[in-house]
Amino acid sequence: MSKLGIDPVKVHRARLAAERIANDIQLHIDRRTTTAVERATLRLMGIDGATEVGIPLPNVVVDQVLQDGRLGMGIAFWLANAVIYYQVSPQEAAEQVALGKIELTRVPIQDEGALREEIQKLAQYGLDKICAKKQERDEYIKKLGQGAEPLLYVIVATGNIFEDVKQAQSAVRQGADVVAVIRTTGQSLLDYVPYGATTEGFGGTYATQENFRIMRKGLDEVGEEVGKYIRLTNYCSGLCMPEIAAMGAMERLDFMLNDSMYGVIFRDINMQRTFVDQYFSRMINGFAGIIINTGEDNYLTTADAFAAAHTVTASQFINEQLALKCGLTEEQVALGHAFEINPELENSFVYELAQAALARELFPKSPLKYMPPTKYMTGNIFKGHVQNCLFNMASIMSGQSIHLLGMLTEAIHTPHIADRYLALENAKLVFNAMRGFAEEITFKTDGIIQKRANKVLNDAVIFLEEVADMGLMEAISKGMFADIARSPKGGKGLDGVIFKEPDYYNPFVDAMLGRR
Amino acid sequence: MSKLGIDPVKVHRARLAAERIANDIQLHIDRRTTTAVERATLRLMGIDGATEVGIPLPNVVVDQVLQDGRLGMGIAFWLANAVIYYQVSPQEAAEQVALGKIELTRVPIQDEGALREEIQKLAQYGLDKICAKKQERDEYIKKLGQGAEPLLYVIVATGNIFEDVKQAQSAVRQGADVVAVIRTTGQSLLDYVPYGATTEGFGGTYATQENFRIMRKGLDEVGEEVGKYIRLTNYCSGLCMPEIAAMGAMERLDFMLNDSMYGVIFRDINMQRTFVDQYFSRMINGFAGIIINTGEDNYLTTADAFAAAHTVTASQFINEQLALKCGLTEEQVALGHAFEINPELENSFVYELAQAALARELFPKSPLKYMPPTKYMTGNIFKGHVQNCLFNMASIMSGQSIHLLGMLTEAIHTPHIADRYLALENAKLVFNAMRGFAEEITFKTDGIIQKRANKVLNDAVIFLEEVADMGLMEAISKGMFADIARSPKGGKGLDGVIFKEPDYYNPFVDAMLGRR
Amino acid sequence: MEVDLTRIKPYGDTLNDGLMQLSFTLPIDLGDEAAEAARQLVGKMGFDEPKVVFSQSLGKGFSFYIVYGRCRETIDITTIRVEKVNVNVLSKKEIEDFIKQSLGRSINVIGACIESDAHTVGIDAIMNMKGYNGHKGLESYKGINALNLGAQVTCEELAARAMEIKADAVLISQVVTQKDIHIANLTRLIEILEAEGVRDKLITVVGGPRIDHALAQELGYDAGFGPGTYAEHVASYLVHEIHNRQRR
Amino acid sequence: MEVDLTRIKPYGDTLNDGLMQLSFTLPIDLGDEAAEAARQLVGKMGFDEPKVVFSQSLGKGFSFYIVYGRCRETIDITTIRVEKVNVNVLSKKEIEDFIKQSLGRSINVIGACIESDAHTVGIDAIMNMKGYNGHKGLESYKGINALNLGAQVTCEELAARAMEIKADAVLISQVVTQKDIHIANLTRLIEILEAEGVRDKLITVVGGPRIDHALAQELGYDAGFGPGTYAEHVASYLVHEIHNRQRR
Ligand code: B12
Ligand code: B12
Ligand SMILES: Cc1ncc(COP(=O)(O)O)c(C=O)c1O
Ligand SMILES: Cc1ncc(COP(=O)(O)O)c(C=O)c1O
Repeated sequence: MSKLGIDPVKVHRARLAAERIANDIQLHIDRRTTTAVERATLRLMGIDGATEVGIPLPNVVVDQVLQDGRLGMGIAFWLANAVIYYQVSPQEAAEQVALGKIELTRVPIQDEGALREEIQKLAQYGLDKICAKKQERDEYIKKLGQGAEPLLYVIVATGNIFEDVKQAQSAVRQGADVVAVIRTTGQSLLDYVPYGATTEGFGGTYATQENFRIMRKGLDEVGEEVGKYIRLTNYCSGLCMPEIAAMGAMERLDFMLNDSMYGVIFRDINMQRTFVDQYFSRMINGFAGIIINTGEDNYLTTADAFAAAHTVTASQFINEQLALKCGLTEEQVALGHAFEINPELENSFVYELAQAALARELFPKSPLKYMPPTKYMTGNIFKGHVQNCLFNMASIMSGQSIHLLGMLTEAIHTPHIADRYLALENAKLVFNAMRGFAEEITFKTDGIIQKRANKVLNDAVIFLEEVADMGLMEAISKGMFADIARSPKGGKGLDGVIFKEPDYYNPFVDAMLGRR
Repeated sequence: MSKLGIDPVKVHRARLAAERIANDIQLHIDRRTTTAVERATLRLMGIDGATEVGIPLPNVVVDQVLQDGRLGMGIAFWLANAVIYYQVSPQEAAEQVALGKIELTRVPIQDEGALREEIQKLAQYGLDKICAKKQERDEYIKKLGQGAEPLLYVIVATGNIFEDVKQAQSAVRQGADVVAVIRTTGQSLLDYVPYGATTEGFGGTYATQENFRIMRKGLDEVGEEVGKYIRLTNYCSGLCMPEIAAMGAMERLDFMLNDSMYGVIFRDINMQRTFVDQYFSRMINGFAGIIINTGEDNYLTTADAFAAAHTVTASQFINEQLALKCGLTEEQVALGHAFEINPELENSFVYELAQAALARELFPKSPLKYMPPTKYMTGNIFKGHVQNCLFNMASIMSGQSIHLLGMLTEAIHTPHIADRYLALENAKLVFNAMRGFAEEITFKTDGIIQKRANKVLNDAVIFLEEVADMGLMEAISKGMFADIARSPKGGKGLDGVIFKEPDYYNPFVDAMLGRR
Repeated sequence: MEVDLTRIKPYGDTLNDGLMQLSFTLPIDLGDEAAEAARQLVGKMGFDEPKVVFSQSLGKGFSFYIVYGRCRETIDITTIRVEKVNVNVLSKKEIEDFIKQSLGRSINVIGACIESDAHTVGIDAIMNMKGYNGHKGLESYKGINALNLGAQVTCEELAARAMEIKADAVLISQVVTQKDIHIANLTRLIEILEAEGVRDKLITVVGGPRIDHALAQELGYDAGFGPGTYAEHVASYLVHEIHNRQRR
Repeated sequence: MEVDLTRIKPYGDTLNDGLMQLSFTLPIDLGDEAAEAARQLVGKMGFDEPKVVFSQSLGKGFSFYIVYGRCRETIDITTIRVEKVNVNVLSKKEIEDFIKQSLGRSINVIGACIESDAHTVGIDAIMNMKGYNGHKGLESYKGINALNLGAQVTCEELAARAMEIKADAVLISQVVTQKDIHIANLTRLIEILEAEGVRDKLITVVGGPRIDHALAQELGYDAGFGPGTYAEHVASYLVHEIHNRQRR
């Protein structure tokens, strides 16, 4: 039964509008591929490493075909063709490309049947690897079990993967269930994924496959120690979304920050690019059993959390519908929302709770990713600790699933090791002391909470229908999300968007969506 | 309507048992007076000051009559007699006693009518003074208004009255509504009230009439500045309960910590003494429009807060019934309770809320004094700040009236100036963010909260009926309160308890209880 | 007792008690010796009577401490001077009038979050129509042409655009300060402006939560603004500075 | 990088970054100069790069600061030794057996919160039947006669009672430490015991949340116990000490 007294018809209308939006975007996606999608394809076929000057091989290979104007065929075709012709491994082929010894589009085209077969064979590498990792995860969970919800999610962000591991392990020993390695500022705008272990980042650590591996190992170790499976998170976001998805799937990441619009709005990445990239990346995540975390919570860092609450709800519906199209299940879509209302507003907690409970009711099967206060955090760490305590309460009172811990030093620095400990202590104390509280209470009929929830839902419906009518790209152009406007031709990465040729083929789409 | 689903019959039974207990104690009280009661009587007649060696004149005078074995007549009689005979002011008479020039019981007994008249005249001094102060308070409140409930109550405890004033003013500027000056350790066992302004105390500041005056002035000043009336609190407790009441009434204190059993249990003061003293002191407080704060919250510092919850509830009923006998109205009895359950206990907050809501329902007209966590506070000031945040929530969620602020440094030191600021900030943030929350929620029928509240009430009824059957003194002897046992003949101060002679007379009793 | 302004000490609950609270982590396991090390370390820092009031293991190799101690040092506040942007803050209306009357031309202002920094809320607060906390941004000022390039703009691009629009002033925001990345970014911009020979033609202003005027000047900027800045603060400074420069 | 145990530094998020958090109040009005004074004061204490991350007026004449800074000092943990009561902690059963077998007589223990201190929870936890956290108190031990005098017992009374019952040991609790009142009280008791000539006949033990063995010894007590003490800790010490003294 609804605690909030919300109207199921409204919910249905919201979903319908979001579906219309998603269908429209899907038309755009289906006709295009991107450099990043093709690079991810290569990675899933086992291509790794970088040139002496540090350019990753997937970039070298894709750029060659792009320059020759034939990326519209899909990189799989060209790679398979060269592999058959030269009888080399895919990695060798890529290395030859890097050395200028192979120009892929000039390799004589092989027999279509043999090509198809080779492509499937190449793809099998990635598919097998991912399946093995999925199984590994299942076995770990079976053996070690996992934390109780709300899962305690912390970030590490030292810039140095080795310090990150130390801090992550310390956090796990204090009770953390999920560790996210925040990326360095600027990585999202790199059109390649750096290679190897890294120790220099600003406000975060480079996402590299080696770094994923190092942290995975660190968490597995400490997970054994504390007796639960620890989830690893990274950012499947920015210009390399699909590649990060591929790397994460092969290194057993568990969660991925992976939004359909975040890059557009917050990183000024071209929207035509992002929509295609998010599709492919989400497909990989879906197949790999990874739970994606969406990012509409971020809207509230630029827009006002009270006034713009409905845009978050609307975006949750859009993210949901777009995700379902990528083969993700509802259980794999952790929709983002946040505790960002100005705490000086009278009844701010009451409104926060209304919003949190609303998200819970609208998406009953989805794990929600609940973000802590950030915008109204100040240098006053003591007050900040109280703000986080209120956030913790809202979380346990509304049955959230993934609980990102607020840091008392949010306004000062990326977390120190002790900040994380204090945050975990805060949340554990509140969750334990209020464990059964949500069950104990019902909300007043037509009280502040119910009215607020219904108003937000109502506004979201109107908003979604408006967006559906004009199209999502147009809506973003008008600054309807997060008070930020972006144009379809603007931003970074449009040059990496290519129309598919009629014979375009990507083996992973069918395989991962189970269409075979 | 009851949010807790409590049985009115149970409540009625609890009150009946408490009334039986109070009636029984009243029999004890009516037959006795104490040195402290008589000293208070002198103070209300204007006797003040101390001898050169620092013995307060009220003590000198009362001790003389005590030694002569005639205190059972009441000190008013002897003073009036001397005043008429020597034609001196009461203060002069006292000074003469101190100098050994008057021995009161040897002064020729004057005409009975003249004596009665003189006694009334002497009493009028105190009565007028108190009435004037009451009026002053009313005018201040009319002019400045007062804080909203829950009132923010802080303590100052530097040991130095002048530092206390600075800190109190700082706290008021940060939002405090009530300031209590904690007494130095050990004062409660002094059988006299020190004289003059003091700057040396340990864990608190001496309660002296001059210190009361200094702080009153400081609070009036800052109250004008911030535009609300600031309430001053002290401890009407220990061996000098009635005198402190007299001093407080004449210096416009607003609240008094004033319990019927605290001194017995926590200071090992003789119970025969305390019961008589508490009666007279409460009568003065009642007449002066002072709100008393009872102290059953303290039980939970020695007994377990979960297991012994019902003893607090029981004590609230006893304190209420004893207070009503002293002319206090329900609105003047701020019953104590506390947030002292081990926070590691699962659902500890849920139980705390049940207890707080229960107190609120059982005593709907009484302002409740809600005490913060102390016992489970540790040197971890950050965690402590969260514990206090939970306490603040329980308070606003259960509609408490007087909210004593928890200090993050509770386990370390008496509050530093910044600790108080941080505590005020914590409470203001929570109260504002949850202002309307209590209205929003109802508790599940037969949920943890309702069951717990009913169990505590039930246990309290059984407990009270048991106490009523055996008598309160016997119950205390058995350690039924706070796990501490005290015997009727033990403890400090029994030598100050005197049977009244048949002609005993105290002018204040009739006047203050409005029996004239 | 009166406070001696030439010898200020921290105040816990009594004048000159010097009490301060500290917390920190040591990269060692918790134990009696570790707690004693924490105490002695604070003692070595020059605190009297350090007391470890709380210690906690953070798991292998790390332990956390809360310590109270008495500060031995004093500070003379009467001799402290703080570098501030020296300007008389005008209202929006006054600024607009000043531009019209004293400058006689409209001014061009360009702004951005440079390099990797993507925190635009601060620069938006200053430059965009909407402004911040009810204080309208520069874009809304008559006589000011405000161009906000937004997030993650390279120094090169900013310099080029500034020359292109003949900017009177460039406004830079830097929020991320980890590993002093803001210092590197800000220094880089100044170097590029100098290389382009436009450094002296522009008024350079930087702002952000960890920026102050002294730091800005140290890095070669004309002015620096910290938390709590509104458009009128910057605008007042700019119009006066342009006015002064015109008279020179 | 490995931790150098001879040169330990605080750890924020990187080895040897030295980061520490401080908070304190200054007895001056808030203002730019006051905040700068706070910063400089922390600098004078020997912190590198002090940063005032928060400042707040506490009303006239007081202002509050939160500061982060880098500790310059290091500490050599390998040379730190902590004075502890040197005893092998036995279980209740073992203690009772030891009394029976090695002492051959029951022992008398008297305890109290002395002078103005009324915090009995600690001494009760050690002495009373019920004990603390599931650890039974001395009263429950076969072979120990435990007499707990409770709160606010004067030194004179305690000394008299100790002699009266021929106590083997006196157990003192001191909880209130404001203005070092516990030091004064504890010193007073030792002086009285000495004046009575019984100091050496008794084992003197003190405990409380701010007590440790080193402090106890400094004040002339035989042993000191801090937070987290249980009856078996004290009892183990007592029976061994009595045993040693009997052999001498
Ligand atoms: C909102 C926010 C974001 C949003 C930004 C959205 C956007 N479009 O701006 C999002 C979610 C995208 C984000 C992302 C990141 N963030 Co961020 N973010 C914040 C947050 C919560 C608030 C900042 C803010 O908006 N403040 C409000 C504005 C109005 O204040 P202000 O910037 O100080 O501006 C005022 C003054 O300083 C001045 N001013 C500012 N600029 C200028 C310029 C001029 C010319 C003038 C005159 C004045 C002026 O005037 C303004 C108005 O008074 C802070 C934490 C906090 N509470 O402070 C973290 C914070 C700044 N972020 C941080 C980090 C590390 C990141 C990430 C790098 C994390 C990651 N790896 O994913 C990313 C990447 C961003 C990047 N590439 O730069 C750190 C920085 C740590 C440090 N000191 O180095 C902080 C402190 C959080 C933390 N503790 O980790 N973030
Ligand atoms: C409970 C309590 C009270 C109760 C005491 C009831 C009672 N019968 O004991 C009441 C409410 C009466 C009270 C009153 C006051 N209290 Co008080 N109280 C506390 C509180 C909340 C808990 C103390 C406690 O029981 N701890 C639990 C026990 C088990 O721990 P423990 O004492 O450390 O004991 C353990 C060890 O230390 C050791 N141990 C202790 N003694 C001994 C002895 C021996 C021989 C051995 C071997 C071991 C040993 O073993 C024990 C078990 O492990 C503390 C705050 C806090 N959270 O610590 C304040 C606190 C101790 N109180 C304080 C003060 C100032 C007072 C008052 C003076 C305030 C006032 N002016 O009204 C009064 C007066 C009391 C007086 N005259 O002494 C201050 C002391 C400040 C300071 N450092 O000087 C504190 C820290 C609160 C504060 N921040 O202001 N208090
Ligand atoms: C979906 C998503 N992607 C990415 C990020 C982080 O930013 P960046 O793109 O700089 O890694 C966030 C931040 O919260 C996010 O929500
Ligand atoms: C009723 C009452 N009296 C007195 C006190 C304080 O103790 P003391 O008697 O030492 O002043 C308290 C403490 O909370 C109390 O509740």
